[in-house]
Formats: sequence, structure tokens, C-alpha cells
Amino acid sequence: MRGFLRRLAGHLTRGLVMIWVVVTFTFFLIRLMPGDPVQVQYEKLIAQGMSPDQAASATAVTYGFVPHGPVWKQYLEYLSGLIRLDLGVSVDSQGVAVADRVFGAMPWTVLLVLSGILVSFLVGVVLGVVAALKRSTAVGHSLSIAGSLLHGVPPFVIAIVLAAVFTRRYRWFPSGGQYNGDEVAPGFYYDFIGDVAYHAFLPAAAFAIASYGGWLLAMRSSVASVLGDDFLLAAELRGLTRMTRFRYLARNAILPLFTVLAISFGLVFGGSIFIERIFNYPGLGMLLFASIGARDFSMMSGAFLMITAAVIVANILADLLYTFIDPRVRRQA
Amino acid sequence: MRLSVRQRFWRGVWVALKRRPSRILGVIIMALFVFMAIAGPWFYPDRLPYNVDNMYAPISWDHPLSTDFEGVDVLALVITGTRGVLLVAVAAGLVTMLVGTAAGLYAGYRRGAADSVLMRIADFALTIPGFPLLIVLTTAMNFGAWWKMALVLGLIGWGGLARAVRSQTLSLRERGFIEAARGLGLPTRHIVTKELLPNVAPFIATNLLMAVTGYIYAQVGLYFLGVLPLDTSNWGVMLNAAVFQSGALISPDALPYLLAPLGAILLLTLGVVLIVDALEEIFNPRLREG
Amino acid sequence: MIEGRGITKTFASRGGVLGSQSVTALRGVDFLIPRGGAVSFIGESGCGKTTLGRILAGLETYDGGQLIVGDTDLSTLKPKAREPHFRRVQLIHQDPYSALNPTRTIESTLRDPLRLRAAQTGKPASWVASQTEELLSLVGLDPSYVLPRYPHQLSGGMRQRVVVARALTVEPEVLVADEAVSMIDVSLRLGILGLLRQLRETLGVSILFITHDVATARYVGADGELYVIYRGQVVERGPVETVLADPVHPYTQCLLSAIPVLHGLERPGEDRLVPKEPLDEKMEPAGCLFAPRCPFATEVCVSERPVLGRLGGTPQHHACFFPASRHVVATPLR
Amino acid sequence: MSIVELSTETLPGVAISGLTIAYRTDAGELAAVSDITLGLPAGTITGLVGESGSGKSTLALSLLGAVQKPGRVTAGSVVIDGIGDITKLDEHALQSVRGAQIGYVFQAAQNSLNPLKTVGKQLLDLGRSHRVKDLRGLLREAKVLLSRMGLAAERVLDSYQHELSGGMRQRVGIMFALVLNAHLLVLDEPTTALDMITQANILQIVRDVHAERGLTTLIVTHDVGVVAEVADRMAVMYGGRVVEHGQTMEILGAPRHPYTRGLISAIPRLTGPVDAAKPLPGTPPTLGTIPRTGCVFRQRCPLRMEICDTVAPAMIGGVACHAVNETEQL
Repeated sequence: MRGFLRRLAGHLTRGLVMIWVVVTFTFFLIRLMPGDPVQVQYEKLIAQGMSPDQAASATAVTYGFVPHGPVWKQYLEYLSGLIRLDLGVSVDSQGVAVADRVFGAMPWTVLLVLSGILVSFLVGVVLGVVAALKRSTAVGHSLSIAGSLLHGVPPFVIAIVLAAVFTRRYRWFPSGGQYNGDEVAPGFYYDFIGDVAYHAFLPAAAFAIASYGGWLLAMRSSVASVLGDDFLLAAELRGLTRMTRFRYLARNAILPLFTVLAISFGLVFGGSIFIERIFNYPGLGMLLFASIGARDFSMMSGAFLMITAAVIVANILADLLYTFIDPRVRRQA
Repeated sequence: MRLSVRQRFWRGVWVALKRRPSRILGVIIMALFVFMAIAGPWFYPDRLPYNVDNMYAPISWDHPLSTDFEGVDVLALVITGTRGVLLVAVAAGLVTMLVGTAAGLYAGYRRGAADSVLMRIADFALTIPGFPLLIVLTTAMNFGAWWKMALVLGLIGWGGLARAVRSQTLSLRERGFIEAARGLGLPTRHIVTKELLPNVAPFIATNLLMAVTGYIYAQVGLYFLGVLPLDTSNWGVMLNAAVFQSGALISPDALPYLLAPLGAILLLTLGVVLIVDALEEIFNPRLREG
Repeated sequence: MIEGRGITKTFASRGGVLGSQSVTALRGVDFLIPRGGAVSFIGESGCGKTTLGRILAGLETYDGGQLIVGDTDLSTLKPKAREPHFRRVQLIHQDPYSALNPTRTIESTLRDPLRLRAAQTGKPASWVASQTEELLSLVGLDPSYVLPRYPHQLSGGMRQRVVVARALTVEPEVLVADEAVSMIDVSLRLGILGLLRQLRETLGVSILFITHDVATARYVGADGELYVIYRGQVVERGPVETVLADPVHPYTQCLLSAIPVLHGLERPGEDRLVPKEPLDEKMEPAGCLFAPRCPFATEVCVSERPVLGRLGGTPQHHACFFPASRHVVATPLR
Repeated sequence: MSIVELSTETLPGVAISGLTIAYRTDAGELAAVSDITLGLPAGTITGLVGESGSGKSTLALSLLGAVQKPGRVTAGSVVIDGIGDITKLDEHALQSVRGAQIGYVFQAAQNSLNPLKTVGKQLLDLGRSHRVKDLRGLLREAKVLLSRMGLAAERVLDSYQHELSGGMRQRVGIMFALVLNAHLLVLDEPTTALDMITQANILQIVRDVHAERGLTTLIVTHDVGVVAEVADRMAVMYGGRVVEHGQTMEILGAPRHPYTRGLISAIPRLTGPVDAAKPLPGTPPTLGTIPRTGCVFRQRCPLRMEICDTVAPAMIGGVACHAVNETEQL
């Protein structure tokens, strides 16, 4: 238990450091951008007739810091705002708090990403086992090639194809939105959840199809390496049933995949920009995309920050899960 | 017959390719794309001819892949669009290879504090979601010159390679031949280039290939989203127009215009997959002579 | 000549900040390897014998004591300046396969250290080629067969000979052979052992032979010295034949008792000893390190730690309060 | 059920006859084990000595009907008393025989335990696989065996593989092989990579449990010393063939086959003249280089004759050598 806590503390520290670096990055990104948008807004407000003080505080509300004085002071203001979860307000649509938008969009992306990863993990792992066990047959070979291809193709290709076929050519699925606001109101009841699932199905499927190839390949090589381990032969020679041996194989082969899981979150969250854009699904990726189109820099850095934070948290969870499953790590305490 | 090292290497490449015909197909596909990138633009004028009366033309000898919404030949668009994207991707791949290999070798061979610091940075580069970062950077910085784009792409993507090279180096370091080389007083330069590098070469080669395709797709993705200016012609710009502007998703006439860039991406991926399959064997003398 | 005085080494095992634990590998070891001589270290795995060999070859640092190579005390030198001295000691690894780079031919493996040497001593390029062939012949290999091949194309015995040839490229004074035959086919082992013996005679190279198999140590250096090491301490030390014929430390006696008896060819020694307990490396006794496993341990053994000496007037050095002759080694029937 | 009580079932003797096992390779099917006929008399310990590539491990696996792909039994039979010809059993029958009637102990250097489960949990898996009703009884029996071998049973059962030392793992391996009361015990290089003292302990245990449980034991090793220490009978393998077999004492005292002779005289001894040990010239063959016709040992043989190139020597009176048979018949 002490080992576990120590590990957790290490993760949290590293995660916080990472978030801090990203925060610093976003601060300077906007601050030092060619044609400094903060300064531009400030000057625009003055040109509109505001006093310098008024303009400064209005700009401060937008970006979370006053565009004057020493840089370190601006930086500290920005940080203290962040600690209070104040990400400023949208440049594009005045009065809308970035934090509200970001936190509102977040659950929808998490829904897509998690269901996508879960499905692709399960499918990929199962097919990976088949590909490894049948590796010298046509089935195994074609599974591997298909896996490699899908792993190699960028996610937007898959999303475009799905969208073209299932929302335009055949209108089986809705062409956008999280749910149909005209027919169902948010709440925890069957119709609403069903509608959410209906809207989320295609984008989540795009996530799943885009990433199951990676799991398939990882699982195939993991199974192949465990198959060469002595303990499986030992289990066979001890007369353990086929089912028991298969469980031994599967558990040992899945374990290393949890370390891959951590890395994959970054990729998958990154892919959300394409997938949400193509399916018109208003999540974090869509928010980031929209803020870029509108040059809404405060929104952009807020969305980026939130995506990064989500990836870091997912990383930590994946690693803790690994710690919990592998006795070699668990018992080190 | 005594062959030189180079002759023996190329013979090994041939043997590995011959083992599976699919690998030769992979080489042909890759050669096709490289040829398209280098020579493609020479076959067409700088400004492709357009004819608004001939939009989404039926497939014919003149327009084997139909035309776009302005009547420009789609095949010409696909071919001429290769060079710019590939150039940036190759350059970015080289940056990744240099930085990743150097960092991985250094961290794995030296260990200690340098290792810890480098790997923390690599972890960081791995964790930060690359594509969102790229979009943000692109928006903020407005990359004008192609090499700036290449540099940024290359620097975003080195973490994975560095980690892989480091763990390989660490395990090689435990093997006797590295210790023996140190014990013989061979200089570090020799140990790294002659003893370590050939053993991690397959990783690097595979990774370089994957990185280059990854960077091609990253650029195509940026164009597709419209983050990069749409004033050139390439697969991403085509996809952007097809999906978001011209309604190619609905109109069956426009289907070739949508399918052409998608097909190019699929074909390129296929080529890469087939070649990666051969690389491991090419670099491993044990597998090579089987 | 290489001399060690009071060499100590402690490994900090990694347990994080809170739970770090250290393992003492060497507790003040003195040894002397004379020019052209043979010295054997025997003991169980984890006794520190391998660490000592690696320290000598410069692959591991030592915490305390002096290491004197020729007439240079390495302890007085900066780490960089020690390197040329360590080159005079070459390590022969246990696993000849991992000791050779799988991506390089034997020719390039041997050529590089020779080129370096040619550059340092101003020898012509032709010397490299002739020296390569000469070294391979010296270790009993056919150069034309071996040179163009990769390690995986050679047998274990051949690989180990290549490893020896590579060590000889720098004209070392000492070869440290660490379990050098344990991964080689039985029928080929004696050939490698014989090679080491022959190198002593023809080149005057000293051999430090590290093993848990006492009989192989005797084969390589019957005229040399035997050091029996237990948990980082030398517990018995003397001429090979003396220690084997009349071991006085109970640990040595246990080790020798464990050697299988070829029934039909020899008769087991009547006093064969078995340790009472398995080795527990975590326990750190205050007295004699072997006391917890020693069948003859008394109160004084538990409270005081004996030092290496000649208590009881034995011909060899030992670290035991109660040295006693016991007949543990098998005797031939004919 | 106490461990000293002898079983009333018939002791399983093993009769291997004409056994040939071939591996499919790029160069065609190559025999790793050729035409071996050998008996393991009930109640004895037989030592099988051979170098790497001699086919000894393949032969050991064939006793459990477990020759690994791409290998297969191409001819011959392995008849075990009370089981029948094991090469003819189907997978289900093999599964119930393995572990329950035939125990197999792995090389010490190999990890024969599932790294993610404790020894105790794996023991329960073993029990369930063999439909043991009384799992508590199984645990009890395991504890008796482990304590018998000098281990703290409770702690070992609660341990993962990585928490056990080499010697402990090997004892756990023996426990697994015997806990279901198997009567045929196959040990594959049980002491390789162990220390001298640990090796001596393990061999002592093997000898003791063999006697206590009335086993038929086969111990496969490259080390003549191990065989000398424990085995009543021994067989020497070279290039996929048994070249000599008989009583251990007799073979060690007066080896007849030139390979056996060479092997024994290549062992350095602790007493006597140092130079009594003589190296064996040449290199043992690998699967690809085993001569397909004639005597497999001829390339390294001091007694080589013309006939050795073409005709494989028959096993006569426990030795398969043209030269020896010729001189002994005179």
C-alpha cells in the first residue's frame, strides 16, 4: 500500500509539472504571438473609447491577466486565475466564460474517447489473439495486414468514409449534435440515453475502427512472445486444461498493453478534432477547431489545456491500473 | 566468394524482399510515390488547366480520375500535390530520427542524470497530444517556410523513437560485447556507431518510415481542417473541398474527387505496411540467412 | 602483477527513497595475481567473485581499498587515467554469444581493436591482417573459415575462442575468465580450459579463473592459488592442491562435498558435509558469516567474526576459529 | 494419504521402441531422435546424458506425448505401464495423464511458473484441471511435500515466482510434479544453472522422494556428474541416437562407446594427475549437421572404420559401435 501511495504521489507530481509546463506554454504562446492578440484587443478597446484602465481590466477578464507591467506579474496573475479554474472569457463571443464552455464540452469527448477505446481495445485484443494463434494461416495473415493498414491510415480517412456512407449516402445516423434537443430533454432516462448513444455511435465507431488495428498488432506480438515462455509449456506438461492455459496466456499477454494504453490516449484525444469536426459533434475537439477558425485565442488555449489535462489524467489512471494488475509491481511495497 | 559489406547488405535486402511477393509490391508502391513527388510536377504546368464547364467529368482517358468542381483533372491534383507534403514529411522525419536516435543512444549509454532528464522530456513529448499542439502552433505561428513546418513536426514526434532506442540501448549495454569493446579501450564514438547503432538500425529505419507517413498525414490533416492556407493543391486541400465545401459526400458524380485522395492515402499506407514487414529481416543477419 | 588490498564494494539496491537497501558484495578482499600465474576464485553465485573480476577489468568501481596494477596504485589516479591500466586486464564473459556483436563478422570484430593498436604503436596496416590470422590460429581456429562468418554461424566453443582471441588483441597481462565454460557443450569445455592453460605457457598471461566448479579451476591452474569466497569475504586461501587435498574451512568442505561423485570410478569422501540451512543473503550475522549454516558453529562463531589467518598452524590461510581436516573429496578407486 | 506409503498400483515402467522424432525445417524433415529403443525399468532412476542438440530434451518430452511443433513422432512407440502407448493418445487423454500420472520438472533456469499468480493459486488450477474434489487435501499434500524439501510451505504457497530463489523454484517444480501422486517423474536438466551446493541439495531430494514414493525417474542432463550422483542406470545420447546404455556404475567404471569414453575422460577431477583429463576433438552436431547415414559419431571418433560411413551401428549388448562390437566378438 505504501508503495502504491508513493507511486501515486510520483505520478501526481509529474502530472502537475506537466500541466504547469503546458500552462506556461499557452501563456507565452498568446503573449508572444506575432501581432500579440492581447495587445491588439487592448488597443482596440481604447480606440473604441475606453479608458486605459477599463480596457486593461476588460482584457484581463478575457485572457486572465492585465496586458501591462512586468511579464512575470502577468504570468502569476494567469496562474492564480487558473488555480481558481478561471480560464478567462471567450474573445469571439463576449461574456462566455471559457471554463464553462470547456467543461461543458469535455464530457462529450470523454464519452466518445472512452467508448471508442474500450470497444477497440476489446476487439483488438480478441482479434490479436486470433492473429497470433493462427499466425501461419491465411486468417492470421489477413488479420495482421488489415490491422496494420487500419493502424496506419489516419483517423480522418475512416471518419470521412463512415460519414459519407452512413450519414449522407444512407441517412442511418444523424449528421451532427450530441442529442436531438427538439425531441428529448437532458435527463437520466431511457429515451435520452438512447438518443445520446444514437448520436455518439458513429463518431465512437470511428475512434474504435481507427485504433483497434494498433491493439491488434500490439496484442499479436505480445501473445507471440508469451507463447514462447516456458511457463505455458510447463502448464501444458502439468496437464492444465486448455481453458486454464488460455487464461494464463491471455492475462500475461494483455499486461504489457496497459503501458501502451497510456500512450494511446494522446493520439486518440488528438484524433477527436477530426472526428468531431467531420461528424459535427460538439466536444472539446470541435471547440478547439472552432476557436481556431474564429481566432478566439483564450478559448483555444483553454481547450488545448483541457485536452492535455485529460490525457495526463488518463495516463495516470492507465499506469495505476497496470500497477494494480501486475503483482511484480504491486508487491514492491 | 568474398563480398564486401555493402554487397552483402544489398543481397540481404533482395533475399528478404523475395521471400514474400507482397514486399516487392510494397517497394513498387513506395517507388511510385517517390517518383510522383520528384518528377510529378514536371509533367504539368504550374497552374493546372481548369474548365468550369467540365466539372465532375465522367471518367475518361483524358480524366482517368474525373475532374474537380472547377474541372481540374483529379489525377493531376493527386500527383502534383505529392511533392510539397512529402518534402516536409521527409525533412521532419529526418529531424525526428536525428533527435530521437541521439537522445535515445545518449540516455541509454550514459545513463544517470542525463538519462533521467532526457527521458522526462521524451515522456513529456509523448504525452502532450501532438495534433492539437500542432494546430495551436500552426495557428499561432503561421509557418511560412516549409522547413519551419518540418522542424516543428520533427520536434513534436521524437519522443517515441527516443524511448525505443533507449530501451534497446539499455538492453544491449547489458550484453557482453559492449562491455568487451569498452574493456578493449575502443573509443566511445566507435562503440556507439559501430557496435550499438547497427543493432538499433531496424528500429530506427522502421520508425523513420512510420514517422514520415505520420507527418504526411498530419499535414494532410491540417489542410483538411483548413488550418493551413488552402492556396496550394494537395490531398488535404482536396479532401477539405470535397467534404466541407463542394458536397462531394452527397453527389455521386463527385465521388472520384473524394475517393482519389483517400485512395492515395490508403495506397501509401499499404506500401509502408508491406515494407516495414521486410525491414526487420533486412537488418537482422540471423533472419537474413535463415 | 596485480594486487588488491582490502577491496570493498557495496551495491545500493534500488528501493526508492524510503526503502533503499544495500548489499555488501566485497568485505575487504586481499589478493595477488602474479605474472604468468593462475588464481582461482570459487564460491556460490552472489558471493562476490564476479564483482571482483569486473572490478579488475574496470567495468565496476570499488568503494574502498587499493588496486595495484604493475607498480601503479590505481586508487591514486583519476578515473580517466585508470583506463589504460584496466586494458591490461581482459574479461572473458560467461556467455560467448552475447559477448560478440551479432551484426558484425568475426573479421570486423577482431580488426577494430587491432587497428586502434596499430595506430597507437605505429604499426603498418598489413600488421592488422597478419595479426588477426595469427591470433585466430593461436586460439585454435581456422582463420579462413572463421573470419567471414557471423557469431551465430559458429558453435559455442568457437565463439568462446573468438572471444579469447579478441581479448588477446590488446596483449593483456591478465585474462579474467568468469564461468567461461559454463555455457559451452561439455565435450568442448576441456578444450577451452586447455587453451587458457596453454596461453599461460606460451604468452605468459596470468589467468584469474572464476568458477563454482572447483575441478575446472584445478585444471587451469593446479600450480596456482585458490581463493574460497563466501559472501564477499575470503574464507580460505592457499595453493590449489593444498586446499583441495586438505581443506580446513567448513564452507570449503561443503563446496567440495557437493561435487558429484563418479560412482564406479571413485569412492566418496567419508566426511562429506551438507550446510544446515540454505543461504539467506538478507541476514547479516554479527559473527562468522557462515555460522548460521555451519554444522560446527559454536557460541564464539555467532558473536565474533574470524579473520583470514593461519590459526592452528595450517599451511593455508583460513577464516575459521576451529579449522579441522575432514575428508570430503572423493578418491579414485584405481 | 501419506507420502511414504507406497502405491499399490503397478509401477510404471516405460518401454520406448523404435522412436523417431523429426522436425520440419526449411531443409526438409530432420530427425532429432532416431530409432531409439530404451527401457526405463519400474522403480529405477535412469540418467539420460547428452550435449545440446543430442535430442535428449525431445526424447524427454515424448514421454509426455508433448513433442513441440514443428516436431512430430514419425515412428515407434512409448509404452508406459498403466497408460499404454502415449504416442497414440488423444489430446484429452494426454491432458489427464500429464501432471497426474507423469510429473515433469523443468530446467532450473527456465521459469516454469505463471508470473502473475501465486504458487498456491496455480496449485488450485492444477487441482481443478485434474478434477480433484478435495482441494484442501491437495493443499495439505503440497505443504507436506514442500516442508519435506525444507521450505516454509505457507510462505512459498503465497509467493510469486519472482520472489523465489533458483533452488526454491526447483523444489516448487518438484512439488508440482509429484503433488498429484505421479509415479513417473521426468526431470529435464533439473540442476543446470544452480550452484554446486544447491545442486547437491536438489539431487539429494530427487533421490529421497524417488525412494519414498517408489517412482520411476528419468533425469535428463548434460552433466555426467549428475547422473553419477543419482542414477541407477544411464543412457548416453549423441546426434539423436542412444549410443550406450546400462548400469551407471558399470558404464562409469568401464565405458565402451568411444563417445562415452571421451565424455568421461574430458571431466577434470579433483584428485589424480591433472592431465588425466583429455579433451574430445571436434564439435557436436546440430539438427542440420547430423549425418543422415552411417554412425553419427564417426567424425570425432578415434576408432572410425570404413563401415561407419555407410551403416549405422546396431545396439548390441548396450553399445552401438562397429569397432566395439567387432573387438568384443573376437
